[in-house]
Order: sequence, then C-alpha cells, then structure tokens
Amino acid sequence: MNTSVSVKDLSLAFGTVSVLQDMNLDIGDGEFLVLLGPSGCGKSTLLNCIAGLIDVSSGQIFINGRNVTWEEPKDRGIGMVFQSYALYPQMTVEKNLSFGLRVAGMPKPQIAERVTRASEILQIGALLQRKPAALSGGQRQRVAIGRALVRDAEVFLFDEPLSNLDAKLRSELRVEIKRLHQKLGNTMIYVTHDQIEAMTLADRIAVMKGGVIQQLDAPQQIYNRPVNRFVAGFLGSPGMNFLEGQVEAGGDAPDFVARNVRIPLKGYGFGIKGAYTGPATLGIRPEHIGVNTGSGWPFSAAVEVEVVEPMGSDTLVWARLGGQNITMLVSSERSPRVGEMVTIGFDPMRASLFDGANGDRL
Amino acid sequence: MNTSVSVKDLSLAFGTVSVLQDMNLDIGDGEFLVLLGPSGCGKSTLLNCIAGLIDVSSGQIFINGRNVTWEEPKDRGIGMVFQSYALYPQMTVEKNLSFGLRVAGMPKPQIAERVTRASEILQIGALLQRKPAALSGGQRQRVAIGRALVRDAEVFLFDEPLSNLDAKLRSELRVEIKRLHQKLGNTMIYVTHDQIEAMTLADRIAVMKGGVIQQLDAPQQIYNRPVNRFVAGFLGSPGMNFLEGQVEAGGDAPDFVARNVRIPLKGYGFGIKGAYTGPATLGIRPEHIGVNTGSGWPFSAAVEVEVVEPMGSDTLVWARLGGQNITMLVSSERSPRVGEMVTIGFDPMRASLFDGANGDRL
Amino acid sequence: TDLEVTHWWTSGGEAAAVGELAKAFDATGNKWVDGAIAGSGGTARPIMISRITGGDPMGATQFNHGRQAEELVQAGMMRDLSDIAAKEGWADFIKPKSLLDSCTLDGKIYCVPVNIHSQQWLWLSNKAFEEAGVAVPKNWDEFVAAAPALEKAGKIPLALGQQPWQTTLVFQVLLVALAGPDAYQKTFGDKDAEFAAGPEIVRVFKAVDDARKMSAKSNVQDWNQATSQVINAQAGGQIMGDWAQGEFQVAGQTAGSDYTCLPGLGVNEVIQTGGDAFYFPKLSDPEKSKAQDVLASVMLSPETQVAFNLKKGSLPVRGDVNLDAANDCMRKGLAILAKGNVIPSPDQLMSADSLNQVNDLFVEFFSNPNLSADDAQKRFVDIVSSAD
Amino acid sequence: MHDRVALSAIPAARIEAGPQGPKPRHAFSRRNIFIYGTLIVVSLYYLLPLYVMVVTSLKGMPEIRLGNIFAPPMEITFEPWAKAWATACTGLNCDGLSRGFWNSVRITVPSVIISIVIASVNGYALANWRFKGADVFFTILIVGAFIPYQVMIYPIVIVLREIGLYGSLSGLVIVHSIFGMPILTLLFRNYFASMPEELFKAARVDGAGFWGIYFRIMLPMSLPIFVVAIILQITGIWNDFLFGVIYTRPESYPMTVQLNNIVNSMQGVKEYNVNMAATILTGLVPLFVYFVSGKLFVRGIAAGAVKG
Amino acid sequence: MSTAPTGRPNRLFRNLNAKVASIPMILTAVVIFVGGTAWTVVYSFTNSRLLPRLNFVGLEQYERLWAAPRWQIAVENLLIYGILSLIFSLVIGFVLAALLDQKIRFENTFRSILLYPFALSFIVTGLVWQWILNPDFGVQNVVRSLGWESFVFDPLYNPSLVIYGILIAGLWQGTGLIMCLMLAGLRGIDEDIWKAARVDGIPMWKTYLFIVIPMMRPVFVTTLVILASGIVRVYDLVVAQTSGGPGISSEVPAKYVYDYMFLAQNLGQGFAASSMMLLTVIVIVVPWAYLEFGGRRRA
Ligand SMILES: Nc1ncnc2c1ncn2[C@@H]1O[C@H](COP(=O)(O)OP(=O)(O)OP(=O)(O)O)[C@@H](O)[C@H]1O
Ligand SMILES: Nc1ncnc2c1ncn2[C@@H]1O[C@H](COP(=O)(O)OP(=O)(O)OP(=O)(O)O)[C@@H](O)[C@H]1O
Ligand SMILES: [Mg+2]
Ligand SMILES: [Mg+2]
Repeated sequence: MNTSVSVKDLSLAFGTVSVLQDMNLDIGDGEFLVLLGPSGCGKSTLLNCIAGLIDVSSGQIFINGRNVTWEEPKDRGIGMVFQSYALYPQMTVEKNLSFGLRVAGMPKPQIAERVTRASEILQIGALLQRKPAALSGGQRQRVAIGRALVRDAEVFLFDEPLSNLDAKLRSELRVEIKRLHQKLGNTMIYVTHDQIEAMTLADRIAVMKGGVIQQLDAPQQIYNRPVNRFVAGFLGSPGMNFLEGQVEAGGDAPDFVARNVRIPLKGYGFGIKGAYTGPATLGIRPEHIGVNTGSGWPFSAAVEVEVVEPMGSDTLVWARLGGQNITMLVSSERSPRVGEMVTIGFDPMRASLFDGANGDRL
Repeated sequence: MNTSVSVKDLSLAFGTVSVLQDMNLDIGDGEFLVLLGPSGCGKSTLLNCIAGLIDVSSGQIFINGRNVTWEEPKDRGIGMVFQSYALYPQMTVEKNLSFGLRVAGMPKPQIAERVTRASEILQIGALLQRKPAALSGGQRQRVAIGRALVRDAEVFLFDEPLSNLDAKLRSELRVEIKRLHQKLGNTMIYVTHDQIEAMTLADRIAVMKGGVIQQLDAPQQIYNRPVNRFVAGFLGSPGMNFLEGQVEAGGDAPDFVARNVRIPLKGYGFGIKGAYTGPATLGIRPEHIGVNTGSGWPFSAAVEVEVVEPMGSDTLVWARLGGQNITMLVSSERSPRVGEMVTIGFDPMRASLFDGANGDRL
Repeated sequence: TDLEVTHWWTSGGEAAAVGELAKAFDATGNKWVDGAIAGSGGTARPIMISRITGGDPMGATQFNHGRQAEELVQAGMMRDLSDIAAKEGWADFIKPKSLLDSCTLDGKIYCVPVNIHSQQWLWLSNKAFEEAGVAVPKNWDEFVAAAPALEKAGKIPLALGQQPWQTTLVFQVLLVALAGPDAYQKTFGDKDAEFAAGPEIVRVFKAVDDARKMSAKSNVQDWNQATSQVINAQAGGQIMGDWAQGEFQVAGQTAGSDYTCLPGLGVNEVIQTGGDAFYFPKLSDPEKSKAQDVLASVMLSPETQVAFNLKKGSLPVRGDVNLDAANDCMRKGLAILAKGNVIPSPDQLMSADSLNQVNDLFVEFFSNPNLSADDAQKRFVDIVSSAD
Repeated sequence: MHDRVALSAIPAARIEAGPQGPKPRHAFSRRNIFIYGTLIVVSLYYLLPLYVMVVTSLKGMPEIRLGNIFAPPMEITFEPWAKAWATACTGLNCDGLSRGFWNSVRITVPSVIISIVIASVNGYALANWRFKGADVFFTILIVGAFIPYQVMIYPIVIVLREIGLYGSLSGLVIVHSIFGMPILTLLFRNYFASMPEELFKAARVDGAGFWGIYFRIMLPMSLPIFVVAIILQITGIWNDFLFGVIYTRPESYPMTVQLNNIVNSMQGVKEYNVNMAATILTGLVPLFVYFVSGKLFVRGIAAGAVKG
Repeated sequence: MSTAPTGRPNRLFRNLNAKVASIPMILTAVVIFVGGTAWTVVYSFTNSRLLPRLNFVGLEQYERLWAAPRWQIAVENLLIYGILSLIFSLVIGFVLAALLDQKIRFENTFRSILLYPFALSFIVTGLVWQWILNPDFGVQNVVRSLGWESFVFDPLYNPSLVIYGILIAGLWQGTGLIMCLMLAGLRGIDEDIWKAARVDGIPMWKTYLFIVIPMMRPVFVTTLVILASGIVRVYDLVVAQTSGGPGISSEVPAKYVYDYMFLAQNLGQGFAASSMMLLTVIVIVVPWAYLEFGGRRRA
C-alpha cells in the first residue's frame, strides 16, 4: 500500500500551548483513517495542519509523496467537510458546489458535468436550486460532502461531519459515507469523537489524547486489545467495566483480587513485559460477561441485580462486584429483574489488565 | 394508581399554526413518562404547557387533581430541567440551587438544609461554590436537576436534559436519573428524541408526531408491537427493516410478497380488523433476523452481504432482499465478510405488518 | 429681585454695552441675570420663543423691534407697558416716533426700544486706498471706480461675509442709497411689484451685481471677520451697519484718520430706524413684574442711553441726551437723524417670512455667478408681489 | 518557535529534505505592507484633526495668524486652555466652560441612567414578555428614530408645558430618554432576545416574576450591552446642544452651549486657540469614556447590537 | 383541594407587569411620535407663523415649498450627501473592519483611533474641518506654501463642492462606529466558512464579496438604520461647518425646517417641510420596519 498522506515529526503550538507533539502518521492510499479522541485532544488541529489551514510549528507533511508543508490548501489536492457544514448560505446548492471551480476558471461545461456527477452520487439532484437554509441537516451535510467531491480531491478530510445531526440521520449518513468511500476509493481522514462512527467506518483508527496518538490500529484490534486504560474506556458503549484491585501470585497463574473477589488470570495473555504483580485495573466489556449462562466460565460469581436498562434489543444489567459497579449486556428476552440474584461469569482471555500506576496494558 | 398529571382536551396554536390538537393524557402518580418524537412534533410545547410557560389555547391541565390551567409556573408544584441546562451563569451552584427558594422567601436554615440534601443526592457537594462556567457538562446537568430537586416538586419535567452531552456521559447520567426516580418516586415527564433514553427510562412512552400522540404504552410493547409504521420506524437503532409489497392469499395463511420473495405469514397475529390482502409493508427488526443460524425459520433466504458495519460488540450486515435494503445485527464474532453469501431467516411472529395506505398496524 | 434677561449680544462691543445696562439695573438693587446666547438671532430666537410659549419665560428679552414678536403679543404673552410709558412720558422723548410705533399694537406699548441702528454705511480703510494709490472715495460710484486699483494692489475691493443677512443688507442699502427712500418705501412698504420691476430697481440690481464682483474674493463667514479685513487694510471697504464701528473702536482706530464712514453710501444720506428692543413676558410673580418696570425705565434713562449707545456704536432713542463723547461717524448719524431723514426698518414693514425669502434670493445671487441680475430681479418681483 | 538544536539532536528524526516547519513569512510581505500601510495612512487622516486641535490650542494668536495649522507650536502656551476653561466670556459671564461642566454632569448622569433604565426594561419586555400590540409600538418607535429632532421640538414643548416640567432638569431628562429610546430599545431587545430562552423559563419555574427575572437574572448577564448603551448615551447627551439649550434655563446650560457661545461670540478676530482648547475640553469626557472602554464597546456590539 | 378558577382570566391582567413596564415606551410612541407627528402634519395645512394656529390654508404651504429653490437644493443635497455617505460609510467601514480583522498587531490602538471621532459632537467636527478646509489656513495654504502655488482646495467655499466638503467631515466622524459594527459582524462569521473558502481556493477578496458580505445581512440592516436615521437628520454638521453656505449651496432639509420654523417664523412652512421629510421616511421605513420587526416572531 502506497502512503497517501504522511505526517513527519509534526509539532504544533499556539503560542506557548503545545497542541501536537512530534506526531508521525502514515496513511495508506485509499485508506479510511479515523482520528478519535476526546474534545480538545487536537484532532481538528491535526486535520487543519494537513489541510494547510494552520501553519505547522515544525515537521513536514507529504501528500502523495509531495512535500506540501508550505503549500496553499487549494493546491494540496484535498477536499474538506466541516462539522458546521460551512455552506455559503446565500448561494444555491449548485453555486455552493461550483463556486470553487468557477473561481479556478474551469470551463462551464466541465463544471456542469462535475456538479451533475457529484449530485448523482449524493442524490441531491433535486436540491440544486435550493439555498442551504431550505435544506434539512442531512441534506446540508450531503452538499458539504459534494463540495469536496467536485474538487476531485485525492484526499478527503472530514471534521466531525455528523456530530450536528440527530442519531437517526447520523446512522444513515454513516452508511452513505462508507458507500462513498467504497465507490471512490479515495483516502479519507475522518475526525470524530463518536466511537460508533469510528468503529463502523475506519480501516484504521488513531486514538488521540492530549496531542499524542495513543494507539493506531484496526477497529477490532483497538476494541479488543486496547493499549491502555484510556483507549479501553474511550471505546465501547456501554463502556468497559473497570475493577480496581491487585494482581497477586496465584496457583498456576496470577490472580486478580478486588476486595473479596479473586479472579484467576489463567489464559490472560500478558504483554511483552510478562507477568506482573501489584496494583492493577481489570477491564471487561459488558457483552463479554455471561449472565446465567451455565458454569463453564473460568470465573463466575453470584450478584444481585440493581438496575435494569432495557435498550431495545439488549438490556443493560447493573450489579456490584467486589464493591464496584459492573454492567452486563444481555438479550432483552432474557433480562433478569431488579433484585434477582444472578450468576455472572467471564473468560479472563477476554479481559484487559492495566497497570495501576500508568494505565498501560499489562 | 392515582393520576398525578392530567391533560384534558388540550389544544395549542401559535397564531394560525396548530401545534397540539385535542390532547388527552393521564399520568399516574410516581410514573416515569417519556415523550418521544421527532423534532418539531410538539414535545417541548406540551411540556411548556404543563409547566405553565405557554398559555394553552383551549383545554385544561390538572396536577394532583388541582386545575392549574391558569396558574403561574411556580404555583404548580413542578420542577423543570432544560436541555441547555439554563443555569444562571452569574450565580454559584449554591445560589443557582437556592434561587427559587430565596425568591419564595424561605428562611435561610431551611434553604441550607434543602440545598445540602439535594447536593448529597446528586453528589455535587464539592461544587457548591463554583460558577456554572467552571463545571463540566455532566456536572452542569446535575446542578440543573438539583434545582428542580430543592423545590420539592411533585412533578419533574425534563426537556431533553441529556442531548447536549456526549454519548458516554449521556449513558451515565441516564442511569443516575433512573436511580433518582427510584429513590424519590416522583412523577416524571421526560422529553427526548433519543429512543435509547426512552426505552431505558420510561414506565410508559408516549410517541408523538405532529402534535398527536401516536401510541402510549410500555417500552417493550411499543418496541415489539408498534401501532403504526411511524412508531415502528422511530424506535430501534439500527432501525427496523421495511419491505414494501403485497399481502396475498396463500396456503393456510396469507403470504407477504415483495417482488420475487414470498414470505408466509403463518403465526402472525393480525389485529382486530383481521386478515387483509392488498399493499402492505412488512417490518422486521435487524436483531430478529438470524444469519446462518440453521434452517429452523418459517422463512429463510440466501443473500449476498453488501456492507458490514462493525459496531463494537455487534456488527450490522447490509444485504438486499426482494430488491430492497435489509440489515441484520449479528454478534461481531460471527460477522460475515462483504461479498459472502449468507442464509437469513426470521419468524413472522416477530414481524409487524402495516397497511400500505395509512401505515396502521394490521 | 433677580431678573433674567436673554439676548444675543456676545461680541466684544456688544457685551460691553450690555454690561452698561446690567450695571444700571443692578444699581437699583435688583440683579441682572445674564442669559446670553451666542450666534445671532437665528440661534437665540427659537430658544426665547420656546421658553415663552413653554411657560418658562425670562424676565426680559431682546428682539429686533418690529414684527418679530407680534404674535407673542397677540397671544397675550407679553406685558403691556402702556402704564409706565404714560407715566414716564416715553412718547415725549423717544425720537423718532416711529420707534415707539413699532412697539405699539392696538394702541398699547409692549416693548422698550433701546437704540437705533442704521445699516446704510460704507466703511472704508484709508490705508488700503493709500496703498492702492487712489484717493479715499466719497461715494459709491467713486468706490466702484477705485475697485480695479485696489485689486491690482492685491486687495479685496469689498469685504463681505457669507451669512445670508449680510448679502440682503447690501441690497437694501444699495436700494435706499441709489434709488432713494421712496423707492424703498414702495418696494418694502407698499409691496409694489410693478415698481420693483421698474428701471430704478434695475439700476439697483446692476449695482448689486457690481458688489458681487467686487466681493468675489471675500472668503469669510462672519461680518466681523469682514470688518477686520477692512481694519487690516486687506479690503477696501465694507457695507455694514453702524455696529461695525464697535469693531474699529476695539481695534483702536479713529474715524477720519484710520477709516472713513459714508452714511447712505455718500449718495442718499438717510438712516433706517431699526434697532433693538426689549420685551417683557408676563410673569406670575408680582415682585418680578415690579422689577420689569424698573428695568424698562432704567433702559430709557438718559444716562443709560448714553453709556449703552457709546459702547454699542448705535444711536440713542432719546433726542434729549448729551452725546459729546460721540465720535465723527456717530455725529454724522445724529445729524441725519436730526434732519429727520429716517426710514423704517424692513422688520417693521415686511414679515420675517418674506424677508427670509429675500434673504434666500440674495444669498443665492451672491454665491451663484450664473444667476444674472435680470433673473434675480424677476424673482425679487415675485417675492414682493406675494409678500405680506 | 521550535528549538532547532534540540530537534537536530533527535537521532531518529525522519525529517526529509524540502520545506519543513512553518511557512516563512516576511514581516514586510506585500500583504503586511498593504494592511499596515492602509491602516497607518487612514489613522493619520483620522488623527489629523485631533492633532490640529491640540497644536492650535497650544499656540499664541500671532503664531496662528502667521504659520500653518499643521506646524507644531514654536512656543507652547497653556493660556488658551486656561482662558477657555475659566475666563472666556459669553455676554456678561466670563467664567468660560467651567460653568457648563458641572451642568453637563448634572444633565448627563441622570439622563444616561434613566434613559438606559427605561430602554432596558422596554427591551426586556419586548424580548421576553411579548404582549399583544407590543410590536406595533416598537415599530412606531423605530420609525421615530428617523424623525428629525426639529419636528418634535414644538410638540414636546407643548407636552412638557402641560405636565409642568418645562425648563426643569427633569424635563430635559425626559427629552433625552425619549430620543434615546428607539435605538437603545432596539439594542436591548436584540440582546435579550439572543439570550437563551430556557434561562428565562427556568427562572419563571423558580418563581421569579417580571422584575425578579430582570434584576436577578438578566441584569447581571447584560454588562456588555449596558456598556454599549452607556457609551452611546454619554456621548450623545454630553454632546447635545439643541435640547440642552431649548429645554433648560441658562443656569443649567450644558457645556456645549458654553462652547457654542465661546466659538460663536464675535470678538473681532476669532481666537482659534481658545476655540480649539474649548473644543477639546468639551470633548474630553466622551473621549475619555471611549478610550477607556473601547474594547468593551466592540464586544458589546458584537454581543447584541448586530443580531437582527 | 382548592377550587381554582377554571375560566380564562382577564386578558388585560395577564402579563400586567410587562405592560406596566412598557408604559414609557407606549407613551413615547403614542404621545410623542404619533401624536407629535400628527400635530405637525395638521399644522402644516395652516398658515401658522410664530405660534401654531388652526387657520387652514389647504396645500398652500406645500405648493410654496416645492416652488422654493432653497428646498430643492436642500433635497438635492440630502440625496447627494445621503447616497454618498451611505456608500462610503459602508465601504470604508467594511474595508477598515476587514483590515482590522486580519489578526493584526495593535488592533486596539487602530480601533481607538478610528473610533474616537465618534465621541465628538458634530459641532466640534464641523469646526475642526471648517478650519482644516479653510483655504487661508488649512490644507490649501499648506500645500501652496510648499511651493505648489496653483493648488486649489477649498471645498467649503465652492458652491458646487461644498456638500462634498461636509461629507468629508461627516465620514470622519461616523465611519468609526460603522467599522465597529462591521467588525462585530465579521467576528460573528463561522471560522469554518473561511476555511472552506481557502480549501476551495477562493481568493480573499472574493470570499469577502460573495460569501461574507451576504452573510452579514443583519449587521448591514442595523448599520443602515443607524446611518439612515443620522443622514435624514443631518443638521448640526452643516450649521457648524458652513451654516448652509456659501449662499444656500449646502442647505439640507432639516436646516430648512429649522430655519423656517424659528428664523423665518413661519411654522406652517416648517411643518410642511418636515411633513415632507416624514412622508419620505415613512414610505421607505415603515414597510421595512414591519418586515424586520413586526411580522415574525423571534428566530
Ligand atoms: N487558535 C487557537 N489558539 C489557541 N489554542 C487553540 C486554538 N485552536 C485550538 N486550540 C487549542 O488546541 C487544543 C486542540 O484543539 P482542537 O480543536 O484540535 O480539538 P479537537 O480535538 O478538535 O476537539 P473537538 O472534538 O472539541 O473538536 C484545544 O485545547 C484548544 O483549546
Ligand atoms: N413560539 C413559537 N411560535 C410559533 N411556532 C412555534 C413556537 N414554538 C414552537 N413552534 C412550533 O411548534 C412546533 C413544535 O415545537 P416544539 O418545540 O414543541 O418541538 P419539539 O418536539 O420540542 O422539537 P425538538 O425535538 O426539536 O425540541 C414546531 O413546528 C415549532 O416550529
Ligand atoms: Mg474539533
Ligand atoms: Mg424541544
């Protein structure tokens, strides 16, 4: 895979506030990379640097092998879609799409052709003569994408393009963007802080925190083997359960002990540093905990159901384990009732263990 | 169950625009009622009418048996929490909480007591001297709830209290509100257009559209037996699949026919109007479709996987059935690949059939 | 008792003159509260009228006597001074009689004239003519003839401020001087449009046209700036009322040697008996009314008249005062007055409204070189025919 | 700026040849020359009159007559200032501007306060407590902003006479409140309308009434717009001449009347230096207000005035 | 359980406080603006002189008004001044605001410099500019003394130029405020719009012209109200600078009104002139004000 966008030793500071630190990132040709992270972690800033909208403090940016560090945004071969759509409010959709091309002096028939193609791809042909104010949120977002589309850009940059939409529209447009990517095959860099979006769209996800990339990997990898507690907690909804405790030497493998609960860690694949004892956090996802599913689990315990949250197809069950909150996801049909005692169990192979001090995966 | 809030023949129009039409609604004492509906359907308006913030055009409102139609908001025994928190920015949290009590001229010790109690319940004791600007979104929302709490209101009104928060916080606060309701036992009326919230919180949900209540029922009931296509489509994420087609007479029961696909409706419980033939829509939820789960289904077919959306624990699989899009939710571990041929099947008992003309459940 | 007196006399000489009135009034144990409003009658009058009609009248106020205050009198807002006038015998000593007439409405006296102002003067700078190498002219025609020489010497022949009333004044003065008092009476008094269209007036417009040419380079706004051009010998002369004399005095110049005055432009030696008068609004406080009476009589007392008019450069309204201190020009005026060559002021003949239209015409005439004398005259005839 | 030494010390640096780091920007780029050049030229144009005023006020009359107005004073004299402040004459009163200063203060302070109080309450009622017909009155008010003052002088004289306030300070305060009302009400209405409506609803549920919400919720949040209103009113009222002279008595004439008197008094040659000194002195208060709170002014306008 | 009233309470007493609080506004609107205007219009049909009198003369005052060259000049001047002042204020104000919005240094200093004239009264403005434009002292004199003897710059003394001389002073005084309004408007533009335009490769000036300016409509509306109401009323500036001269070449309607009402003591004529001004204003403003403020509820 050729690299399409490449960020080398990029640093950026606003005055004395350092926002990005020595960042290195290679994005393959045709790859869909999602930048995921909490608010203020520097996602938009990185995207703006790639687009050329912010001057970097140091480092270089390559697009398709060309050093574009000092180039104007329009010369970088990028298209960009913004959270607030940033449509030109007084122009019709058609004008919005074609304005950049007209300014660049492209001949009219060619412009018309591109606009038609983009509007077909995005199914906004019927809206061409409307103004943005007369469009719904989803339609606006489509037009914003169309504006990037007509530019025939090699790299598409999306800055939280869906976060202003309601849940339903968001899931619809998500699929559309996915289809678009499949159809066009461009490189896409997509910023979001919504992990569902990240999981569904990305070829690879870069999870960022405080201007540093924490983990860059395929979604399932990140979901199942988070490199640290931050990444683990950031992904997944309902979120991963964390139990604070100690890793203590046990039988054939160490045990994890939280108050009066002892969880054998047999089967857990410790990282390169190998086995460890000391304070640690055990993370286990709600859907990896079995409820009343027999006793085949390496670890199981009986708990009392405290809250039950039906969420449609699934139900979230709240209980306490070792004095700490724990949630389990069960099919709605088999949902226990509040106050009921249930047996829960999980396989430590599915769990993640984090260093109690720095949160790194053990 | 005594009725706590009762709305009788309520109509409301802004000028010539009618927003609510002849609405009748009885809410039991201690009930948690969620108003669910798309944007602009009149949810906030109804809530504002109950709160006395908008004068009704006709009809009456009773709270605890008292006709409060023309009473001031403060005299109705209600507390209200807003989407944008609506904290008084220049007052500390403590002042925010106590404002209403101070206005009412309550003696100081009593105010202090109530504020302390509320801040204990909501665990915001440490924030009392901060101003709203120095709080995080979740903390602000808690303070906003606290403001309703200190008023010792009998009825709590929530207007999309969580929609400004990110997904993670939203799910946390959702549980807190649920706990609060369990602890206090007040009547709560909760507006949202997020169906997960509706499903998890409500005792009963009122689904609204265009100022009219479409269905008022328990969450599972609404989820499993929606009264019309609108309700069916509005609830559930990922949304219900709809197949357009015809109900035709078949063997021992009618069949549903969409292009070249014939689905036997044996076991489907038709409504009071009884069996029907003619244009109809078949709705089936993604999680009720089995993928490669053997051939025990009354109906099954082979389809090609078009898109795969991993969503963490589950994966959404897109395919085409009878020329129409269909999605299936499968466990991520057993997710098929794009292009693979899979066998899908479902039980018509689990499906919903809607009249092709007016969308009512058959 | 405190009595507020409003007026628009704020220039050096004027303020000094007002000081004399105030001094005399204060000497009676009352107090003169000065309410000067600068910027000529145009600024001050609306304020005065507003206050009177607004129910907050001052103790006394200046107006040009004539028709300016007529309606206020008719509306019953001004005090009738007939009693005190009769007691003090104003009718006996006020000269010319026409002054008192213009204070009289329906047989009652409503104002106190304090001075006589004449407009018909040509003020000449001796030094300017000296430098231009021509003799100081003795009449208008000689002045016009001397204009080229002045220009050659780099001087403005005729200084003229751009304020509207100044240009009108030039016209009126030329009218009286060149066409005579009768022509003046016919046009302004009888509003005889036919006469106004006649040859005599044509001649006047011709002269005004000359004045326009001679003053083309005069680039000042206020009349006293024009006067100071004459004082500094930058300009040859100025047509201006006798109040200009105050400026010469303040500048320390002597009539005859430093400057020359030609009443009636040296042609028709007449004096217009316009002037300033004080009106006394009706007040509710009897104390103040009493003070008003005192002020009225103080204003007309011989001593005040002398002191006031010497400072102001105008002529006293009493024929029986001793003006030994008067200077050369003032004596010329007194002499004319004694001969009875007096004409009423336009204020007394025409309404302010019509005069304003005349003003507008001449302002335009002087500022627009393309407006010919003939056309201007036609417009003047229109105004006269519709005047009241 | 990054630390080049430290950077080159990193052995694993992946930096390749070609552009790196921030795009070089010249302090004297064409863009900067254009922007700063234009701004400086324009600023000079804007400062010129102030410069002329100051310079002239520091010259003696002979120097003014000779020299050109832009030349700096050869001999600085503060006499014109002293004269303008304390001894310049109007009619018989020779105490310069000093007399008017306190009058101006006495007029400006209550007028500013009352006009803003009225307008802010109006704007608040219009934005949050709409009642039938309110818009009609408001539209009339806005149209009223276009009516020439002169048209209103007479009717207001009559009105004030009828309510017996003519000539009193309260009368003038009323006049200023009336003429300040249209624009100020518009400002406050727009500002309050841009505040979240939910805040207002929350306060109502909390039991606060019309005044409670105004004083306890809205007022503390409206500093920016109050600053704008105060600045506009202080300058407007302080600089007013017409109303000050028509609706009061001489003993309470504001400074501008004194200024007019000094400037328009015809004392032979005009004393330009005194005029200029008087002019600056008169403008000092509003100028001070602007320079001190100019930043807040822009912020306030951004916060409320321009939202339609 | 109390038996609260089931009926609708009296409409008048709902929202009573708001109504009470609006009394000053209602009084002003009705008594002063409507009443005063009506009064003025009524008396414009009379031949009132010094004092208002109900002596009707029909349209006489209006006939005379439109026959008066002075009024025509005044209207013409107002048109020239108004149009130019609108255009230049908006253009200069916007350009300056755009320059200040370029994240420049010393923004505060520049802004204060541009804004300070607004703090000065028209009287002061008029005086200073009268002086600077005075050919004997001011710019002309200075340029001549630099050796350019034939230089002529005396707008205030040239009847055909005088209105432009007044315009110079008017702009000097007023553009600062306009700039501030525009700056506030520019600051309200979404950052993303700028970025989108840069990515699209749209040059700065085109972005301003085709995207930003159309987005600032509300700002322009407010600005227009402020500007236009000032222009219609322009009076002090003219009086302080030229008193309408040379001759009557810089007359403006407001001055015509004032002069006729108080100088010529012909209230009827003054009222007629002001009614004409009012009529024009109403024809232009009322439909607009209604659309802008009356018809719709808040956005
Ligand atoms: N122009 C600026 N000047 C100074 N600091 C800035 C500027 N722009 C952004 N920052 C800071 O840089 C950090 C990163 O901002 P950025 O917008 O990249 O965050 P983000 O990850 O996009 O967050 P969000 O999800 O809220 O959009 C933040 O702490 C922000 O405060
Ligand atoms: N003050 C008003 N004047 C006129 N129409 C209004 C007003 N307030 C609301 N509406 C209209 O009433 C309808 C219902 O509005 P409402 O705010 O109750 O919707 P909602 O269900 O709360 O929507 P959302 O989920 O977006 O909050 C909308 O069509 C809206 O446009
Ligand atoms: Mg961002
Ligand atoms: Mg709502």
